[in-house]
Amino acid sequence: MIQTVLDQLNAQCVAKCDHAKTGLAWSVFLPASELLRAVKLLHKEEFFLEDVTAIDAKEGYLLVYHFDHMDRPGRLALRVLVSHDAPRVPSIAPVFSGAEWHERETRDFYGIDFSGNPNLVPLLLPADLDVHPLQKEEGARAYVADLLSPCEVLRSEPGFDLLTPKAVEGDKKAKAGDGEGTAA
Amino acid sequence: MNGIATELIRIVVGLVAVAAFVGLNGLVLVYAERKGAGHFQRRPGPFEVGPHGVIQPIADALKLIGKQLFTPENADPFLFWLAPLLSFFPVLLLFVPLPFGPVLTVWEVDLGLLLILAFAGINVLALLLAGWASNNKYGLLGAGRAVAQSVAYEIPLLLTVLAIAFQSGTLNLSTIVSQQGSWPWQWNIVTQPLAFIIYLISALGETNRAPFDLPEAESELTAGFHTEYSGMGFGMFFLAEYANMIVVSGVCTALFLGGWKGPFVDGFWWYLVKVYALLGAMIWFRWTYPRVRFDQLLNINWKWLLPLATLNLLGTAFLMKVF
Amino acid sequence: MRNEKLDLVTGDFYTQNFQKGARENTLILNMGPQHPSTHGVLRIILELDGEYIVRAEPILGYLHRMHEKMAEVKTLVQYMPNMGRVDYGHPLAWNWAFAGAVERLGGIEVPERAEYLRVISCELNRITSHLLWWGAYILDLGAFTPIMYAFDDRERLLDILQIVTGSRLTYSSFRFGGVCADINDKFKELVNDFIPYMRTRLPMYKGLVTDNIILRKRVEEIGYFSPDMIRRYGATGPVARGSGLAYDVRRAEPYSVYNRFDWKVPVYEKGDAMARYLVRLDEIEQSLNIVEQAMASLPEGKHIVDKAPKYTWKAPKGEAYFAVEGGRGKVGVQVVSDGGKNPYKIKLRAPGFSNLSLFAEASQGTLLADAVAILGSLDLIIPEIDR
Amino acid sequence: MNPIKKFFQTIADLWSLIVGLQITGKYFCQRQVTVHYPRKEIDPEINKTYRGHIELVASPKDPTKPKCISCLMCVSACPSGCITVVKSKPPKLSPEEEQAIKDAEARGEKVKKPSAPKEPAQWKYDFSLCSLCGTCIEACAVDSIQFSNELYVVGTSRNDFKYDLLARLKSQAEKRGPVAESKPEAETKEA
Repeated sequence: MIQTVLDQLNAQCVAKCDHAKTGLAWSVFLPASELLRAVKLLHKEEFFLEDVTAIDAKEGYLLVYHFDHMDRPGRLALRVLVSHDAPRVPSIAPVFSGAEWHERETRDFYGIDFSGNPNLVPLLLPADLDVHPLQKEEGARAYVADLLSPCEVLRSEPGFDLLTPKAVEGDKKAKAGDGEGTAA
Repeated sequence: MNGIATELIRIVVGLVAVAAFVGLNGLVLVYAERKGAGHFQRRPGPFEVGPHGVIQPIADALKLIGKQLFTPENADPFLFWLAPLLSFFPVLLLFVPLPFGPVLTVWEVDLGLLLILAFAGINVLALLLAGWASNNKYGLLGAGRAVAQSVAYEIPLLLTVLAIAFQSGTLNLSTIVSQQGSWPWQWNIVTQPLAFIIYLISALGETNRAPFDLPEAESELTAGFHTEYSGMGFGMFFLAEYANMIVVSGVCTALFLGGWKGPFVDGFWWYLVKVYALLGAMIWFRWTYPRVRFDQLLNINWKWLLPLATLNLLGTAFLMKVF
Repeated sequence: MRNEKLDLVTGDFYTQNFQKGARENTLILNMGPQHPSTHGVLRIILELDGEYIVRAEPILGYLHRMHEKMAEVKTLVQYMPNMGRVDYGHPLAWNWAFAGAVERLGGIEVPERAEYLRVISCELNRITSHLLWWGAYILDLGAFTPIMYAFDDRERLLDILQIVTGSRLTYSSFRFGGVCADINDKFKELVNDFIPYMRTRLPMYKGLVTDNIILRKRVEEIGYFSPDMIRRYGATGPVARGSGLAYDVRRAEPYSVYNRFDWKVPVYEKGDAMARYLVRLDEIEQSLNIVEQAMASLPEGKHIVDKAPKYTWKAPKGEAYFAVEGGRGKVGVQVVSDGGKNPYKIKLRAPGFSNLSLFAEASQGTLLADAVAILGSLDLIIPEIDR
Repeated sequence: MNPIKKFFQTIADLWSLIVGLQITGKYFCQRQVTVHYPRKEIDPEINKTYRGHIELVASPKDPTKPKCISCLMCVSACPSGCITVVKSKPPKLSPEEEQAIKDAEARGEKVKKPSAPKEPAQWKYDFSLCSLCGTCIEACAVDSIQFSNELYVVGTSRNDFKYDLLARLKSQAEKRGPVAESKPEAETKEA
């Protein structure tokens, strides 16, 4: 069951979302090192990979892996934040073979390096193009907290502050500390 | 001396007539094929050039003639241009022993059937050359398919023809025709129905017509062996294909359908009617069936047609011996 | 000169990249981007041993238009016409996925009549999509006539859809909060004529093609996809349902008014090209059922909300994902907004993209002709894959 | 499978080939479904809601002039930038009038300068860029744009698809002639 998977994950933050409002059932923040273990668990639970994409936010690239289940409804979004300077995550292609293309596409658009992808060459863009069109300029980037719809945070690691609104600087520490309530 | 001269004149005139017949038939068949395809698909087919598009084949021919002859880079020009010629000209010889009418034969050869089967084999060589010489991978694959297919389908074709030859005791097509009667129940198809069906299927395979058009399978090999040919290079293959269709239909008519004999008045018109009916059936098949796969094509031949044709031949031989 | 040319390292970046892994004595064949059975501009590099495929790699990007970047320079309303161009086979599914995502984000309620109109037009569009596929697939397998019969029926549908959407191919008729126009009497008349007509055509399709022994031999037991393979690659739609996975977004994640109608999800267990073929033909029948019921119970009301968003409308901050069942599978649109004029990010989840990624694995060891049969059975629409 | 079953299966398989021939043969004998375009056209009833290129709606008073108030909403709404509208300039004043205004201003009076008429001077539309989405029609404040039913648009160059819609409106009005008075109104209702 999805609950057991979520319990086993060393997630930074697990949030339950309202499907009617966001289209997601769960939103999970993971450190990059945990990603491969998480997708292996999902593969065992017969989840399938919907897509891989990234959001270029102020804190870094927020990679989003959408998973869904064929028998039970409940879309799951795994989110991994990587820094702008060294965008690198392990590839999940060894587990979900379809991810190879999604990762190549994401590399084309954002310049993120998926280490371990068997064939990390440009997919949609020309081979000799050195531009990543979906990267945003520094000024145009927004905070992750401003981009994601509010979800009910079930648990989160201490110090995890991605979902805390940045506009009110004073509240930041207090909210991150108790790690409860609705964020964003 | 005088006899040889008249024979020679007869052959020359006959060959010219055959060439004209083949060219004209090419036009008629192109029109019939396109119009037939159209009507099978509930559309009018060529319609704008001339009334009901009758001048369309001439326009097509002019277009083909007017196009640049283009040799691909790194192709072998000699073999490349030899192939279409080799494909077209031997076909003319195939018409020589065909009995169009009681006296309307270019040259009545005693070994007419053998002549046809022998010269029909040259076509394979042309296809192989075309595919090999054009330095194109699709062409090469098409050529490979063409050889395997033609070699395979020639055998049942030969065996069914042999069955008729056993029955009539001759290889002379005119004699075979004259042995048959005017009415359909006096034709060889009644005594050899299995041979007729096998012959028809093998003929489709031999002439690379759908559903056995694998050497030029469009959706797999773009155009197979003639991928690289433009203008009349392609036109030659095209004409040769139609001429081959006429030949196999003509032989079929002579062997199984009573040739120029028909109810009421015998004559070459019956021959033409039967040939065109067979061609119409070929067109009908083409616009109805999907293409078979290559291994299936060979399976049909080696596992079905060949054993059946052999059995048929043995049965015929046995019955001929007994009665 | 000549030999020099022959010795040259040939092929572009992708061919060279592919050649690195090639075995000895094999033939590298470029199938596409101009090839009759790659439906436009897909390119596949094949490594052939005789006619057997050792390895295959699809190369994409020949029809790439960067729709996701276009989204960032347009307002949400202005982006709507792009949705008609992503997938020319089933554009209304994309319309719906995008409109649905934005409605979810902006909390826009859609009138009931509009939902029905969406269901009707989307299902009719699904039939056109399947008819297009059917004809083209049989064309790939070498029969030329069925595509004309399919297009005959498809033209009737296009006439019908033209009445409600105003165009014939790249529909962009959905609006945030409804659809752009209501139906008229001619539409009702034509739809009511079409449903029984199409039901008489389906047996003809079966007789001409489905039962034909040549076709059956071409597609049966070709291109087997196991359920695990489907999940690993994320394939959806008829491809998944042909492998015994009864996954249909209309059932699994019910949206709009689909759960008010009585219809079945066709599932075949065999996982071969024939199973996928049969799923699609059955879906035509189910779509007819849905349209029939929807037309019968069409409620009165408005076809669009009163204050439908204008082009200057700003979506609230947040993220929304909306998935619908398109002709090829799960069509998903993720809209991320920072509250600005233009969307912050839009992700288009194309089902064909995931479905095609199966091909490399599934085609190994098959014949070239089978590769064409497998490729066709995936129902590829290249603009959707390349976006 | 036992041999007898297999035999019947083979017969059934071969019969399927005959069925195929029957179907194509039947259609061969039936009437064609093609509409021979230049000689015949499809049911015009279907094309009533066809969304061809956009056109201007005539104002109820003057069928040669559009309802357009040249607010340029459509220009900014268009996702593909295919509309160019040039506003009318205020009428040129004669030197005496200008002088009079200056004098009045100098006196400290509030003078009402003649404003530009609220109608477009130019209304250019590039059909080759248009994606027929209808955003301009929905954005228009005075319902001055509508889809035409032009189904059969052909051209030999890109310039053939650059329309001057004001001229088009004028020629349409002229074509309709004097009886046209009521027609534009009917059209506006439809739009």
